[in-house]
Amino acid sequence: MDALLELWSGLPSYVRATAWILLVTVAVILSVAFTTLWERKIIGWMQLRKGPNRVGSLFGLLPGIFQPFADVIKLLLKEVVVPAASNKWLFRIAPAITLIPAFAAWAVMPLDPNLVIADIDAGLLYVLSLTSVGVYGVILAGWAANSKYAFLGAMRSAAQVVAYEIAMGFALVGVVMAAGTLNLGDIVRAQAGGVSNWFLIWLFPLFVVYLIAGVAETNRAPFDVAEGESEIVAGFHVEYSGIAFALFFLAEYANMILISALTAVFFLGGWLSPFEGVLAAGHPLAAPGFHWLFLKLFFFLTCFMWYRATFPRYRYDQIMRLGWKVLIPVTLVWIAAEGLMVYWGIGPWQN
Amino acid sequence: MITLQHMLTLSAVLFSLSIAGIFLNRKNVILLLMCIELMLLAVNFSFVSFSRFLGDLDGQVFVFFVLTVAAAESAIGLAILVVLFRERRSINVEDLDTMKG
Amino acid sequence: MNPNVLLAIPLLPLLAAILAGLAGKWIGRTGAHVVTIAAVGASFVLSAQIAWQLINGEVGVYNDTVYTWLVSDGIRMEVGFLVDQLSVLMMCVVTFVSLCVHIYTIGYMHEDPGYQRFFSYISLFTFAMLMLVMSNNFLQLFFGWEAVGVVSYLLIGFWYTKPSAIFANMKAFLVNRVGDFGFVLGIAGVVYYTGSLDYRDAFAAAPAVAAAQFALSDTWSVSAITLICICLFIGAMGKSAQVPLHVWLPDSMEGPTPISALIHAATMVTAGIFMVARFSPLFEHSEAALSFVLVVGATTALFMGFLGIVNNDIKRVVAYSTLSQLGYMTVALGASAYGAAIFHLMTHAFFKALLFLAAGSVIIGMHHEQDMRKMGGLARVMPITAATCWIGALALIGTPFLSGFYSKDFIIEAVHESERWGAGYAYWCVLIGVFVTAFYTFRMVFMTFHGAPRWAQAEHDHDDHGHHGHGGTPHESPWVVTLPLVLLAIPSIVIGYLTVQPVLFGGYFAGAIVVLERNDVLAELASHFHDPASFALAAVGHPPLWLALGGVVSAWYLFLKNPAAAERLGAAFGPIRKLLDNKYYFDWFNENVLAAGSRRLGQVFWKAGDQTLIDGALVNGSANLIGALSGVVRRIQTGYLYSYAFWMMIGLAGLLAWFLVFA
Amino acid sequence: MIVQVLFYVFSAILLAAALGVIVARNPVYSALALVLAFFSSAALWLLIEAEFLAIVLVLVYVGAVMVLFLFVVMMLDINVEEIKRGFIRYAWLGWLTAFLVIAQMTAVFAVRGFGIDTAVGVAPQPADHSNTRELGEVLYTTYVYPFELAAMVLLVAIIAAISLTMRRRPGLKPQDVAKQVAVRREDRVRLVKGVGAKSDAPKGEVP
Repeated sequence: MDALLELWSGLPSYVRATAWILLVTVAVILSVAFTTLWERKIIGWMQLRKGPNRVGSLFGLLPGIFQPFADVIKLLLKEVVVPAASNKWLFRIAPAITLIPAFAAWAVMPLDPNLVIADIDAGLLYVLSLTSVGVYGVILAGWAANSKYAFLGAMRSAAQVVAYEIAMGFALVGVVMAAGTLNLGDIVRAQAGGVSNWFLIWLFPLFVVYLIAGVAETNRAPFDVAEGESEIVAGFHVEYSGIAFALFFLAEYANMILISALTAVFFLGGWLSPFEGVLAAGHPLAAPGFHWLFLKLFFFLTCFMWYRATFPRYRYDQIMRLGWKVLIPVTLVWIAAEGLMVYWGIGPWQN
Repeated sequence: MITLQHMLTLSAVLFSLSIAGIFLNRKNVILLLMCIELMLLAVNFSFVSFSRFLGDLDGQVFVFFVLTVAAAESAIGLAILVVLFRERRSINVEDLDTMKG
Repeated sequence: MNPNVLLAIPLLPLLAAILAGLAGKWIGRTGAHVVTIAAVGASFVLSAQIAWQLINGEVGVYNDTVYTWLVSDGIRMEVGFLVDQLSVLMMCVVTFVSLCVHIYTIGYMHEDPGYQRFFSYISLFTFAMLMLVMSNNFLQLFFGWEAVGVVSYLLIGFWYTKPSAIFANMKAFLVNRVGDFGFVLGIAGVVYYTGSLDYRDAFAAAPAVAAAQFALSDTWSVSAITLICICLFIGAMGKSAQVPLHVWLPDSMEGPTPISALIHAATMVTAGIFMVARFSPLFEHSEAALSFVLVVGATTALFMGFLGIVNNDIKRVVAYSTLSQLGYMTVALGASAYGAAIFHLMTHAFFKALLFLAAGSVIIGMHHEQDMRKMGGLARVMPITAATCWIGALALIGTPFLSGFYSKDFIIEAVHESERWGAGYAYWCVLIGVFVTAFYTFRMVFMTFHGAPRWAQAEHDHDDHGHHGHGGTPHESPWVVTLPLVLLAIPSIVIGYLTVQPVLFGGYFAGAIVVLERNDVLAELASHFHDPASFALAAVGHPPLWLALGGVVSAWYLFLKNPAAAERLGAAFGPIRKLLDNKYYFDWFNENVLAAGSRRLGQVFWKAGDQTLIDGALVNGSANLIGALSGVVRRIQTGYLYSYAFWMMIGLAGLLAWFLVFA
Repeated sequence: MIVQVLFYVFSAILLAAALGVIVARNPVYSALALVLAFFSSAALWLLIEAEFLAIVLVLVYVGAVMVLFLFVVMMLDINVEEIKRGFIRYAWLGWLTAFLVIAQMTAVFAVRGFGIDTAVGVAPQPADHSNTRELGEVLYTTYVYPFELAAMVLLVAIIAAISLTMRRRPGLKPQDVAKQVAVRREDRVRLVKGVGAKSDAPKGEVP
């Protein structure tokens, strides 16, 4: 094992970095695949019906486990239809652009106390700017398709994303004030010392706003007016088919996973264990690790799906109103309150 | 190894490209705004490189402020453009010559 | 001396003038001349009485303010009288001559429509002259000075329908104004230094002013007293027609003869001489001023005489003789012989008025014919006029025992004695002047009264003046005309003999005229003058008598004996003759150089200066410039956004270039 | 070595993008070219270790401004072909001036170098150095007032943009959720005693 280890450490740094990047990407892609399955399963159960269980089962244990692979293969085999008057080049680039933020953000994600692909100190800013890049994919997809529906859907979702991006930004400002640093790893370490130190408790309104903004960012659940099937058929990726559509699908779920991971990192203490203060320090359960992050991430993911199953769709102007007139004021108020708390030294800032 | 010379020539070329852009563009007001953004980018470029190579942080602070002003400027520019378009149904520079002396 | 009497003397003629002038229509022609003659007669009687009292010492010199008109910034402007020997003498001369002219005018103007107007003018003139003579401050002197000028203007232009009269009176007035300009500067100088208009302060401050230097410019300063005196004398030159400003006198003959006699012979022209004599205390302190007076006087005396020789108009010859005699008086003043000047002034007033009136009577006789070439042999027809004219002529050329001799001879002697700069030149001018005076005077007498009668051919064009001539042949004037001639002839003969002793050497002017010891030439003359008779007999030894005699004989020969010789002589001196005919081109100079020059200057200022420069360049020019400029700039405002950006870039490039090159 | 290569690569992309902005036929393409330009200049800034500004550049420009541009460009249906008509005629003048300004700018530096030696590179920042921290310190101490002013400028921009383009369509009946929520029973229902056939309450009187 240690031979393997010193072989590993012998490799040049960028090789190791690329190895990790590959690992994380593959992990994310696989998780996306299983998330699609898990979502259909969850919604099925919530609607008292079974999810997909036909496609293969691992010795009868896990029916439908290969459903995602079946879908992917189906999409791969489908023909990518390019509309006539659309600008070919942009039409093909758009799906790739939507993918960029989803995967690039994992670079700064603190997976493990000492495992971060890129430990840059402006991590949070990096994440924010990436989300803003995501908007381009949507706009270009809508515009390049050269169809009214696609264009309108794209405009709508773009406006929505831009609006909620601001709310998310302000929420993160609250987190930065609490943590005192932009580096995600440090933010998680700032929440060390038991559940009571998690930002979830002290920045609860910001947490709620972040969560809602996160859902809106990914055009999911109550805010999925863009590809609202009943009104504008399937939003900006209506003209896409085949692998292009698959990419959009991939991007959407990757974004979902990313947002839930970020929520976990910012508000639930990332890889910190909930039992930290409760159990003795040495206790295996109290030890921080990736598994805690995974559990929290998984929890939020299911919440996403849960929203989709329960909430009716918001009308577009209501989304806008919520975004601009409710969330942003709430964050501003809470940042001011948090400012006072920091100034008077209440809560996690006793020292 | 990147020197100040490289950065400054790059910024100069960018600046003059944007100037050319402004001249060459006979038609489109939006392109004009973009060229202005480009010009501001060139200016920021030289600010950052000067601040970095002379070790004085003020340059970067100034870039920060240039960014805010540029954002404000483009926002208002586009707003005006929109109002103009509503008024004149076209933003072709040729049509907007009512200020002719 | 009772101030009311003094007031009456000038105011009576004024009253008469107003009555005759404004109420002329109601009081009629006889009423007008009765009123005026009564007024002037009364003032003559009063002045004679005052003169008598003053001379006998019953009354002292009177020098007081009668009425204060205005006090401004410390300077008191008032009407006041200074009656001393000098002014009393002048008063008597003025009023007497004025009386004679009043009487004479009855005859001369009896069929003229402006009869009342003429009488009111001449009594107005008398009022003005009296105010001038009797004043005790500069303001009143100046008032008289100007009033006299105005009245002479009115009188010269009396026949305002004649364009030449209008031209003459305008010319007289303007030339006088030029003189008055200097005069006012002189008065201003005095006021500047003494701070008061009164004579007493001026005379008291004279020595102080003499020391002062007046800075004309920061580098060039002139003795104050010289400047003031010269300025005052310029006034006198204007009024008494000295050389450069004499041009108006010959032309003033356009006026009726009585006024020529009164104004342009006896009184007004002497105002200048009187003024210089009055200001002797000022002039004495300035050698330069006196030399200037001397030279001007001498020049006038000699050169005006020459003009008399060539002129054919009887009145103009007499006018030139007045000019020349005025030159003599100025020479006397210049030689500090103020007494002699005033004495000559008095005697000259009488015989010159006589000559003028005689000429007037000749003109009436010849039905307004003034050209001597059309006269001749009038002695037989007009015996009284001829006789009085002979007396006047003899007095004028200075024949011993007559008045002219005493005054003129003393002037010549005085100049001879004086060591002042220019006295030599003056002496020679004056001497030659005697011959010239004799020559032209007797040329006039022989041409008019003796020789072949040339008035026969004049028969057919005699009424060119529009007057209805009565009868073709010349005739003797009525008694109204001849009486004044006789009245004036008597003093022309005796006045000189009677008054020379007391006036010149009896210290008559002691109070009025101040003469410094070193300049007192009269005192030296007094040493070898015992009595008028012996002086007259001694004249034989002095050159002037022979010169006069020579003048008469040559006039006799050239104009009676052998007129052809006169023509030949005239032709011989061609260029000089031409020069004299054109009166030394003075008139030409004034009209073409001064008048035309200033018109042309005005033209230049108007055309070049005002129109092209100011209107053209500055006003319209700048407007057009702005218009043109904006025309150019307007083209830049194309309205297109890119062109604005383009110009911005050009500006940027320019700025960078400037920054590279200069900063 | 890699840095040099990266520099040339990114500056090449930057210049190509800038050229693209000018030459692009369709305004959308020029907008995208501009986005690309911003990205490459952000990368260049990262190369000279001004990472805070690089990220802010991306965040501000790419995130907000260019989105705005794209919105406007796409919304206003600009007929593209007619726009490019008079393009070529002024080309030489544009390039001439551009070249002139380039020459002058470099000359400015050559002539009046202000004594700065431009050829020298600069040592990389120490490992623990944080550009963001440094900027934060400077920004919130010496430049507090300008910072507040910048905030004011942005506020003004927001208000101006909204007031310019806000169009309230008349006749809209938006649901005011707050009012809907705040409705009480009494507002909607009123109990009226004995209305029945024979009561004397006036007909048709409805609250």
